[in-house]
Formats: sequence, structure tokens, C-alpha cells
Amino acid sequence: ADPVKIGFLVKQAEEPWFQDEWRYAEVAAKEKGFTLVKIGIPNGEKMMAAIDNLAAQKAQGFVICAPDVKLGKAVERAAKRNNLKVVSVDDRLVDGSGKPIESIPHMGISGYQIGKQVGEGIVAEIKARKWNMAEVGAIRVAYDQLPTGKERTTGAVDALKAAGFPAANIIDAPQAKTDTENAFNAANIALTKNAKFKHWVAVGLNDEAVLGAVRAAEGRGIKADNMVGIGIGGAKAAENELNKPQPTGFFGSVMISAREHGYQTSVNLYNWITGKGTPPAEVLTKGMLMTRANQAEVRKAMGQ
Amino acid sequence: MAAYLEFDQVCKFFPGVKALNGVSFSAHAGQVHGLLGENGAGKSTLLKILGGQYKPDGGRLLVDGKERHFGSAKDAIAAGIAIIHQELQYVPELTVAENVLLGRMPTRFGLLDKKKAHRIVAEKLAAIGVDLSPDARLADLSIAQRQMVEICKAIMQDAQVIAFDEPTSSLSHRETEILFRLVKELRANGRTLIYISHRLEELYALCDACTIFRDGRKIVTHDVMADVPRDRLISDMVGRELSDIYDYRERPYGAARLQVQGLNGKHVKGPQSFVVHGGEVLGFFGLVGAGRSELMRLLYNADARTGGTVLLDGAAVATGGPAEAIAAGIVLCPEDRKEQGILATASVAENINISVRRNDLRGGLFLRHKREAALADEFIARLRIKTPHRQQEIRLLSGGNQQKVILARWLAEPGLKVLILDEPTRGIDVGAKNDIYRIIHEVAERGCCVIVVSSELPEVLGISDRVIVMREGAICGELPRAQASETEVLRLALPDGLAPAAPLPERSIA
Amino acid sequence: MSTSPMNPVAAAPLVSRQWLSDYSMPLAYLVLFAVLSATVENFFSLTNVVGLMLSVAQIGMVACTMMLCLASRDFDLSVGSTIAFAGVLGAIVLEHSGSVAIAVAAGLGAGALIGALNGVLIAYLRVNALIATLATMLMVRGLAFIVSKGQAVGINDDSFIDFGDTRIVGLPLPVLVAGACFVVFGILLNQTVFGRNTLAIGGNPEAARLAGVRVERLRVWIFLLQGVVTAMAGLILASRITSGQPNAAQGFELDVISACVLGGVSLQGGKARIFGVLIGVLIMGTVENVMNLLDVDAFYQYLMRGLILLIAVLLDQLKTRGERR
Amino acid sequence: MSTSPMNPVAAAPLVSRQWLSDYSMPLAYLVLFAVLSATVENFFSLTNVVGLMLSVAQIGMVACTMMLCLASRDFDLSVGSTIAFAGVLGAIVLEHSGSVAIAVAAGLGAGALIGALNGVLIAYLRVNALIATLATMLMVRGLAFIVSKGQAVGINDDSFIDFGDTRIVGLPLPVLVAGACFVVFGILLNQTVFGRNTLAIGGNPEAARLAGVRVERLRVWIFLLQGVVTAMAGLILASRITSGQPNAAQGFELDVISACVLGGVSLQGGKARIFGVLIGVLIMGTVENVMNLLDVDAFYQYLMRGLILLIAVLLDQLKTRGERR
Ligand SMILES: Nc1ncnc2c1ncn2[C@@H]1O[C@H](COP(=O)(O)OP(=O)(O)OP(=O)(O)O)[C@@H](O)[C@H]1O
Ligand SMILES: Nc1ncnc2c1ncn2[C@@H]1O[C@H](COP(=O)(O)OP(=O)(O)OP(=O)(O)O)[C@@H](O)[C@H]1O
Ligand SMILES: [Mg+2]
Ligand SMILES: [Mg+2]
Repeated sequence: ADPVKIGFLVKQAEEPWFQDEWRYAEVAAKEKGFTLVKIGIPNGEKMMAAIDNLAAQKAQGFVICAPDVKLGKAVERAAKRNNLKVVSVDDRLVDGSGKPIESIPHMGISGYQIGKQVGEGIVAEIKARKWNMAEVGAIRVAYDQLPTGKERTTGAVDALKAAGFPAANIIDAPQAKTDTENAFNAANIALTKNAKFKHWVAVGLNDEAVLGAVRAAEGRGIKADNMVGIGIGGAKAAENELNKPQPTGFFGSVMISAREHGYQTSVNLYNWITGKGTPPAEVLTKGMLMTRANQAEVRKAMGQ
Repeated sequence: MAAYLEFDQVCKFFPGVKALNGVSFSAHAGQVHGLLGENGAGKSTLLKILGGQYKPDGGRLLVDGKERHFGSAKDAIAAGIAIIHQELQYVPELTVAENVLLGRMPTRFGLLDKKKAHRIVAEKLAAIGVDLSPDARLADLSIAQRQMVEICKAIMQDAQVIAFDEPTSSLSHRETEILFRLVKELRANGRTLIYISHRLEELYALCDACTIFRDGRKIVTHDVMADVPRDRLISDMVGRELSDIYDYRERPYGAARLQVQGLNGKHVKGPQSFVVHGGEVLGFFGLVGAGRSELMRLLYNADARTGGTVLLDGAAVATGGPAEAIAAGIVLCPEDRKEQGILATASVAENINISVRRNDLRGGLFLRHKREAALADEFIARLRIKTPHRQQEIRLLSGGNQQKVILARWLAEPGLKVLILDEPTRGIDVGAKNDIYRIIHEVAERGCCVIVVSSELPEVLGISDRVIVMREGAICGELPRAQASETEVLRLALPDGLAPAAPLPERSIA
Repeated sequence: MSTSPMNPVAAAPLVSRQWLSDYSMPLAYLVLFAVLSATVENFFSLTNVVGLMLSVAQIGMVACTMMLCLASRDFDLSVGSTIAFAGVLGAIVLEHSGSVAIAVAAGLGAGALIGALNGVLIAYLRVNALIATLATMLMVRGLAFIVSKGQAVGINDDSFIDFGDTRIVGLPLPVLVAGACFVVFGILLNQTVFGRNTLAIGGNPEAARLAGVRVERLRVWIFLLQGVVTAMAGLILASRITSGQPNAAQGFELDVISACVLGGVSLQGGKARIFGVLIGVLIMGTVENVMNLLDVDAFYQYLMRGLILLIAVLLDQLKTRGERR
Repeated sequence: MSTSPMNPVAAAPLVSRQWLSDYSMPLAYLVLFAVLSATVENFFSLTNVVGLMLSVAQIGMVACTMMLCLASRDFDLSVGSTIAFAGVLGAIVLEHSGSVAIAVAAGLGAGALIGALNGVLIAYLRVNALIATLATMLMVRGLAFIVSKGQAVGINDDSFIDFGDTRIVGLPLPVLVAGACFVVFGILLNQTVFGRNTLAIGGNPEAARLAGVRVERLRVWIFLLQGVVTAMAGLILASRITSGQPNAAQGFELDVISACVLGGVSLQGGKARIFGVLIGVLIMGTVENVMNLLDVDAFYQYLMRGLILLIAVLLDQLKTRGERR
């Protein structure tokens, strides 16, 4: 048989999260003895090109985290046309009407669920600090242009609301771009408009967004004891904050296991290609809240 | 005979300038009507109104007895008016044929008919006697050739009224003759022709009538050109008497100061050498494309040279760029004012000070605004530059006044040793020419070397102590003032030593 | 050419130099292609070459009109947004009307409107092209988000989706459409009054105006064409990816402009060659393709892309350098 | 001005029109500011105004040098990447050396190198500025990812972090630095031969060269300055967000260029006013600020941003229109 070649396509190749997924997929490749081709696919157009490219390289299948879940049908068709097996990771692919595509096995966690964990973490901390929820303002650093971003922050906000957090205290701070500086500017304005709150919490689509909110709060003298920000990702940006000598308003980050996603999906696909078994239709992994207190354990549990 | 073209009390005002202040005159079919006036008198503005580029602020324009209001150039073209502008208006990247037929390209089945375009333009060019390929890009042609393309473009509009705004300012002998012949043919065909020039000989040779402008007003219209004495024209125009415009005075000149040895580069043919003495005015004559400008640019470090040295007072002038030449005291006033001379959107003061200010900076970096302003004002006065104030953007000045500003830029140099003027009086009125000649002589009297490149033979002969003639990229002869007669110089300049009386050979433009 | 004043000695090198200058980019590309075929595994295969062409189909289409736009000394940053908007709008209209024809008409109509708006702003209201098209870029992107509520709009109509998939003599339809664009716009540029006038207003707008060219109207037309072709590219993209994505094609405008400039179109206007643009587009696609074939690390891809862009223009530069003086 | 032939009747309107044209943008901004203060809650408060200024501090610094760059008829797309790279590099060097001075020097040095590279490519190798800086933009971004392995680099040095936080007479240091940039570059532009020559080469490079301006050298200097100032902005950003982030400031270049063009800097070169640039930067910041204060929906923000950009240039256009003929 031909040597096995597997593609691993991710939507934001520069993100540490996807870099980690790739790294663990490489581990699998080395163990099982297949070739891994890593391609970043920032948009639908590049995604189509990448799939064609894989076919040209005579790959037999690919793992994909598509730039948008609605690209499902395009992925399915392109794979079929090129006779490639597909497994999706992180985001579950759906068809034009929003139904999950059954022919593509999936491993991941929904953005909404991660967001919920963020919200729950914040609620727990609010309770632990015995804050009066009416005196707490919540900043949602929003980047709704990105579907995942919206899902995550919506999950967080829903969790807050479910715990009785007053909806009126939740303030949207739309960032123009997804970097820290834009989050800073957006959060700064939110703080200006709502000087009345004693305590603050912040959520966002990633660690950088929350970091921006934390920095903006610091600029106004709102420090660790009055600020709880929980990010998503748990990579370097979070690690830097959590390892600062003094605690900051960056309370923690919900970490997801890139190891599981990167390693397991590629192994599953390998097995499928080599006839050693079909992957399960859907596997959902869980995130873990990493804080100053537990970061070592969490990292270990997540296999970092 | 009724006037075909009539201006009635036409006014045009710009901020701070009354370019035209109630001008009236009329031109007849079958007449060449000359317009004269010093720089900034409003001649070009008048043509721009005629061409639909400007709307007049007052007055009427009548064509064939009917009052016309042109909203755009297109309207004017439709009304049978063609204009050859003072600032050439061509598209450098397009070919001769495409430029000539711009806006009127022939088509077949909706596609360009390139063959036909080529053919009709080639025919026209041949008919008027211009030796040019319709497929050449304008960017690759000399200014004179571009000018001829512009003329061809206007002629091909087959307009009833054709206006020429200083068409000969960048033409030399041969093209000028072609132009004259054309103008006369058009007159014979009953067209109405307007002709602007600062060269009086041309006006006498071509025009039937003339109108003189000064400061945006009409001074007088002479219905019979031939009857007007030259002195009268000049004094009407500049408002003062001028006797000998060249103002040449015998002056002793010193030792060889500038030695050019074996200078070689892309557009000259082989190494070229010559010397200029301190206090000498050296004229360079040649037909268009003879390589004079290119040689001067090599001397000025403006183009890369492939060989040769330039010695000034015995020391080699550093190569590198114009900055080195300027530092050594060599300056060049370039021939193409628009492309190489003016900083269009900068002020008059800025254009004057751009180079000279380096001598007078605070801390090597900071400007001395007051001194710069004073210097600018001084030269505005000395050269009679017509501008509302020194802060005016130079592009808003009339062509001749722009030329004076560039001259001022170099005359202001305190360490001036060699002054190279490439077509310095292009587009300049008689009075100002006289001013410039005077200045050239003053500069020479200070012991500087002056090189004047000119295509106007009388000018070269009138002001030079010595004349060098170039032909086809090489120096082909040298004549001291005493021997430099018109015939002698032309004999050297024309290809293959043909006498000027003989018919001109076809390839002399290239 | 009996009238040519060219002197026979000078003519020979001139002609060959002209030839060199006209064909050096295609030649260089051919050499590059041959080298890559020999050295990069899987590069020279039908699937890969077709894949490569498919990957630049959208850029290719839009580059054709961008060429005209740049040639007339303008600039258009709004193409990326227009692609997204046309795709989203087409998908929504398709969803509601069920008619492919209406959906396509809506997409193209929107593109025409956006283009016309750009044109009017720039030609008649004399807004700086960079700012005008940056503004429409933002507004159109906003519209794409608004009409889609920020979500991708799925497409279920198979006849629409098939368009992106269908192959004729082995070539996917999008590639054929792009090829047709190159032919049509090549003719438009070189064989029509429209093309000549475009170059003229880019080379010297004042001269064009004085020669009676309706400069403003022409510029509006150029932008309008650009809008329509871009919308078409957007619809084709939507069909290929089976959905209209409001955040599709971000940064697309720079890719297109780079391809044009690589192909020798001058940002100063007045200069354009359709063949050069084709090569520019192919270079962009080939670089991307080869890097993926060679599994170049994502971070090093940035470096490579930059380097290759530089090398391409430097080569072109060296060539034209000789001509300059 | 005894020598001026100015006619006293015409002089008066000329002066007032000049005045109008010079100050219409600041005046318009003042009016806008007053209206917003009266109508938008929380807008006119010290915290908000300081926040607004802080939000445009980086754009402001870089806009100063971008103004020079545009005035000389060039273009720089690499500033966003340079900000990211300088921040990342500074953070890494700080981590390893522990010395703020060395870290800052490394960041600024890298910026200078990038700028000089751009300058040499554009001035001496005559690569098109768009392509050259697009290439460096890609390469520098790649480098930022490579040196940081794609991860944010944390900063723990308090003295470095304090720089972004410290306030002097109520103004944060970054704002003061931006202010200083405006002063310094305003002087450079208007009071020095450097500035004048920059405008000259933008207006007509050939004429400037023949007038003795060392065009190539000057262009390299302009890019070098731009690199240094951009790197400084990157370091300040890193200090404000207490980390060097390799994906910071994407799209920053267009913001900066827009601010400049809004401020009346001509992309055709030869025209620049520092005051205009300041206003351009403030307009950009104010629009963003007010939209968030008013809770404008993220999607509609695109629309608004585009519209306001258009309105601003259209106003400016109407003004200069009268002058045209
Ligand atoms: N667009 C403009 N804005 C302001 N002033 C202008 C403008 N165009 C021309 N002028 C001024 O109007 C006056 C007449 O200019 P015009 O070009 O008609 O002179 P001219 O007679 O053609 O001179 P020349 O012989 O130098 O070509 C000059 O003082 C000139 O500075
Ligand atoms: N940019 C250019 N590209 C190609 N050929 C050129 C260029 N400039 C000049 N030449 C050629 O170089 C030769 C010398 O031209 P140059 O301009 O030096 O002549 P000149 O004696 O100064 O005449 P003119 O009266 O036109 O100024 C001519 O054959 C001309 O066609
Ligand atoms: Mg004139
Ligand atoms: Mg010459």
C-alpha cells in the first residue's frame, strides 16, 4: 500500500492552540509512521485550495478545523471528489441548513460549552469573594464577527445569567480587531461609561481579549482584588499572567487539551485509512479552568 | 469681412490675479492672428477659455457670430476649436498614433482599428513632413518630437479654429520650418489661426494681424502686422524701450576654468571634450536631438557616465549626483521645466530656496524663514517675476514666470562657478530675455563660466563669446564669436555638412 | 513601417530588448515552473496544476478589472468586502427565492451598485480613491455582517453548488470563467477605445480630458465593471464553499493588487499588460501551492511569501533598470 | 513685501480663504467635539478624553512618520508588523538580559533595520513601495511569530511595565510621547531642510534631484525614522499590555494611512500638514470611542466607520473644490 499521508488543516495557524494541535499530531505521525501535512486555512477559499493541494500530494485523508462550520458541505464534497477521508476537530461541521454532517466524524468541544465554563468559573469566584452581584459589572469583550467568538462569549454570559447575575450589569465592549490593544480600548470605554460598579469581571473570546480588559481596569486602579477575568486558551499569554509575582485581575483561563485533539484525531484518521476501525461519530472533550492555584495540575492533566 | 472668432470683454480672475481684465479682439477666417505680451499677460488663459478649460468670469466668446459657452474641452472640440497648449498634453505611455487620435480612435466592429490608425497617422505625419513612427511611445521621444506630435494631433482634428501657444519654444530650425509651412497651408484653407510666440521674427514671418496684451488687458490690435515697427511692438509689450536685447559687451576672459575631458555616456557618441574659460559665455548649438542636453546632464552628474572627467579650476569634480556638482559650484537649469525644473505644488519661495538654503541653515538643519523670504522677494523683484506673492504655488504661474523662478534658484547660489543654462529663454518674453542676457553677462563678468544651450540661433550668436556646435551626439565644431555667422554654424549643425540652402534631408529629426 | 525613423544599427538591439522586456516575466515563470516540476514532488501533476489554477481563479477574475482600475491611476480596496457581500446576498436571496437566476442577479446587481458608488465618489466627488474605497470596504463588510447577522449563510441548492464543481474538459468552471475574464479584458484593454482611454486617463488625465475623453464617465464605468466582476467572483466562491461567508476574502484586495503590480501594472497609472497580470496571479498561486506541497511551517510561510514577492519584483526591476537610462 | 505685485483688493479674500483652508479641519473637529460633548453621555469627561487619547497614542506616533513617508510619495505597509516584532523582540531580550535599556535598544535597533531595509529596497533598488513594504510586512510578521514561537512573550519587569502606566499631570506617558512626536515631527517638517526636501522629492523627485537633493539618501532616512518610531510604538504597546504579542497590530497600517489622508496628506506626495494629521488621528479615535459609548452594534460600527470616513473627506473636498478653478 501507499505510505499513509494525512493533512491537518486549521483555521488560524498562528494561534498557539492550533500550533499545539499540530505538535501533538506530529507526535502521532512519528509513532504511527505516517506523513503529516499541515496547512493553515484562514478562509473558505484557502480551504478549498488546501484540500485540492492534499489530493495532489496523494494524501488519503485530513483532519480539519474549518474557518466556518457552515463550510461543511463544501468540505464534504471536496473530500468526496478527491476521495479523501475527513475528520473534523474543534468545530463540528454543519450543512447549509445547520444540521451536523453525519459523514464526518468529529472530536471537539463547542465554543458555547467553553464559554459556559468561563462563566461558571467567574460565578464561583464571585461567590467565593462574597461580592454582591448587583455591584459587579461584567465586560463582554465582543468580537461577534467571528462565529466562534460569539459562541464563546454568549456561553459565558448565559452562565452568568443562569447564576442570577443581573443582565443589566453585562456590558458589551466590541473590539475592532482581536488583539489586546483593541480589547483594551473597548474595555476602557465600557469602564468609563459604568463607573458605578465596585467590582468587575471580564470575558472574551480568548486570553488576549480578557487581558486587554484587565489592563484597562488596572489603568483605573481596579486591581486583582476587584477584578476577575477568565480567558480561554491557557497558552503563553495566560501563563505569563498567572506566573506574575503579584496576582493580577487575570484570574484564570479555561484550558482545553490540544493534546487530545491533535493526537487523537490524527490517530483516529490513520486507523480509518488503514482499515483499523472507523472513528466514533462524535467525541466531546472538556475544558478545565486553570488558575494560579492549580495551574501545574491542570497542565499536567492536559498533557502539556 | 466678419470676424470668425470674437472675444468681447472677456475676464478671468484667479485668487490675487486678474489674468484677463476685459479683453476684446477678433480674428478672421484665413488670418493668422498673433498674440504677444510679456509673461503672465494672460495669453494662455485666453486660449484656455477658448478651449473650454476655463469658464470666463465675464464677457462673451463668439464663434462664427454665435455666442458660445463651453462646459468642457469636448464642447470646444465639437465646436471646431483645436488648441496646442503651452504645457504639452500628451500621454507618455501611449504611442504617437494613439496620442494623435486620443478620443477619436477609429474602430471596426467595436474594436480598435489599429491598422487604420497607423495608416492615417503615418500619412498625416508624412504629409506634414515629420519623420516619426506612429508606433513610437511618446516617452521615448525628444521634447521637440513630442511637440510635433501635439501639433499633428491638433491638425488632425480638422478644426476651423486652431490656436498655437508658443509652439516653437521647443522646436528647432527644421521643425519650425515644417510648422510655418503648415500654418501657411491652413491659412490658405481659410482657417482661423491664433499664434502666440515670444519670438518677434516668427510673428513677422507668419502673422497677418496681432494683438498685444499687458497685465491682462489688451493694449492694441494691429490689423496689418507688416506695418508695425519692431520697436513699437516691444515697447507696447513690455512698457519700456529696449534697444539691443542681447546687450553683448566685449569682455576679457581668463584662463581655462572648466575642462571637460572625454565625457562619455549613453546618449552621446564617443568621448566629448571641451573647455570653458573663466568669464566666458559658451554657446552650444545643434539641431534637436543633437545631444546637447545629454552632454550637459553628464557634466552635471545627472546621468550615469561611462567615462571622462570634469576638472574645475584644475580639480576633479566629484561624481555621484547633481548634489556633488552643485557643491563644486556647477549648476544646471534644465530644459524641461515641468518635468525637471519646478516643484509644482511648492511655493515660489520654496522653489527659489530649495538648493541655496543649504548654505545658510541654523545648526545644519533648521531653516531661516526670514532670510529665505527676503531672498525670494529679492529675486521676484530682480527678475520681475509675476506672482501675487512669494507663497503662490509655482504651478499657478505663467510658463515664462516659472522659468524665471528656476533661473532665480541658481542665480541665488553664492558659490556659483559654472552656470549651465539649457534653453534658458524658452517661453520667455522679450523684456525678460533681455533681463536674462544681462544677468548672464553679469555672471560672466564675475569670472564664472556660462554655458548656454539654445536652439535659437540668433540668441546663441547674440550672446556667446564662442559657439560649439553638436551634431548627432558629438561635438562637430567650434567657432569664436568673430567667425560664428549664421551660415557657418548651420553648416556645421546640419548632417553631412550640407549647406543650409540645400533641401533638408529626411532623417535630420531622429 | 517605411516611415520609421529608426536607425538600423540601433533598431536590432532595441527590438530584442523590447522582446525581452515583454516576455521576460512569462519566461521567468516558465523557468520557475520547470524547476519546480523537476524538484517538487507532486507539483507537476494534473490534479495539482488544476488545483493551483482553481486556487487563483477568484484573484484572477478580479485582477483583470483591478488592472484597469490601476491603469487609470485609481485604487480599489473594497473588492474583498464585495466578494463577501455578493456571496452572502446571493445565498440569502437563493434561500428565500429558490431561484438561482434571481440570486445571481441580486449579487451582480449589488456589485454593480457598489462599484458605481465607488466610481461616483472618486470621479465626480473627487474623493481620494484610497479613502473612498476604504470607506466602502468597511461599509460593505458591515452590510455583509448585517444581512447575515454575522453568520455564514448555507446554500442547499445543488444546481448553484454544482457550478463551482463542474468540470469541462478537465477544467473546473471557475477556472474557465477566470480564463474568459483574461481574454475579455485583454481584448478590452488592447483592442478597444475603452482600454486606450483607460490608459490615457491613467497616463495623463488632463491630456485625456483636453482630447475630449469623458474622464469621469469612464472612471465610473471602470469601477462598475470591477464591482460586477468582483461580485461574480463572490458568487462563484459561495458556490464553491457552499455558503455565503460574511468574513470571507479579508485581505483579498492586497493579494489582487500585488498580483497586478507583480505583473507590471504601474500604480502611477498608464501602464498595464494583461499577460503580466496573468503571470502575477500565477506566481502568487504557485508560491502558495509549493509551500503547502513542501509543508513549509506556517511561520516561515510569511517569510517565504515576502521573500518571493521581493525576488519577483527585483528581477523585474533589474530588467527595466537597463532601459531606464 | 514691498516687491510683491499683489493687488490689495484681491488680497483680503485670498488671506481669509487661505486661513479657512488651513483651519477648517481643526474647526470642524472642534465643532464635532463640542456637539459630542453636549450629546453623548460620558464623552466629555477627563477619563474618557484621556482614554481616547491613549487609544490613538500608537497610531499618532506612527502617523507622524507616515506623514513624511507619504509626503515623499512613498508608502509603508510594514508598520503593523514592525510594532508586533519590536514588542516581541523587546520582551524576549528583556527576559534574557533583564536590562530595560538593552531591550529597548534591541527593539529600536530592529525597527531601524527594518526601516533601512525598506528604504534601500525602495530608494536604491527602486522596488515599488507597495510591494517592497508588503514583502517586509510579511517577513517581519513571520519573524515575530518565529522568534516568539507564536506565543505571547510575558514581561515581568516593573520598570518597563510602569512606562505604559505612569501619568504625568494626569496624562499617561504614551500620550505624552505621542504628543512629543507631533511636536518633533511638526518641527522637522516645517522648520528644517529635511522636511522641505521630503516635500520636494514627493512633489517632483527628478526636479528635486536636479536641484541637489540627495533623493535616495533622504528616502532611506525617512524609512529609517519610520522604523524607529514604529518600534518605539511597539515597545510602548508591549509595556501597556505587559507582553509582546506576535499578532498585535494587524491592519494597523491602513489605520495610520487613513488618518494621514484624512489629515490632508496627499498620496500623490508633496503635501503634508502635521496639524491635519493630528486631527485625522483624533477623528479616527473619536469615532471609535463614540460608537462604543453609544453602544453601536459591532456590525453597524463598520457601516458608521465607513460613512464617517467618507463624510470627513467629502467635507474637506467641498472646501478645496472652490479653490480648484
Ligand atoms: N490656475 C491659476 N491660478 C492662479 N493664477 C493663475 C492660474 N493660471 C494662470 N494664473 C495667472 O494668470 C496670469 C496669466 O497667466 P497666463 O498663463 O495666461 O500668461 P501668459 O500670457 O500665457 O504668459 P507666458 O508668456 O509666460 O506663457 C499669470 O499671472 C498667472 O500667474
Ligand atoms: N529619455 C530618452 N529616451 C530615449 N532617447 C532619448 C531620451 N532623451 C534623449 N534621447 C535621445 O538622445 C539624443 C540626444 O537628445 P538631447 O535631448 O540631448 O538633444 P538636444 O541637442 O539637447 O536637443 P533638444 O533640442 O531636443 O534638447 C536624441 O537622439 C534623443 O532622442
Ligand atoms: Mg502662456
Ligand atoms: Mg536639449
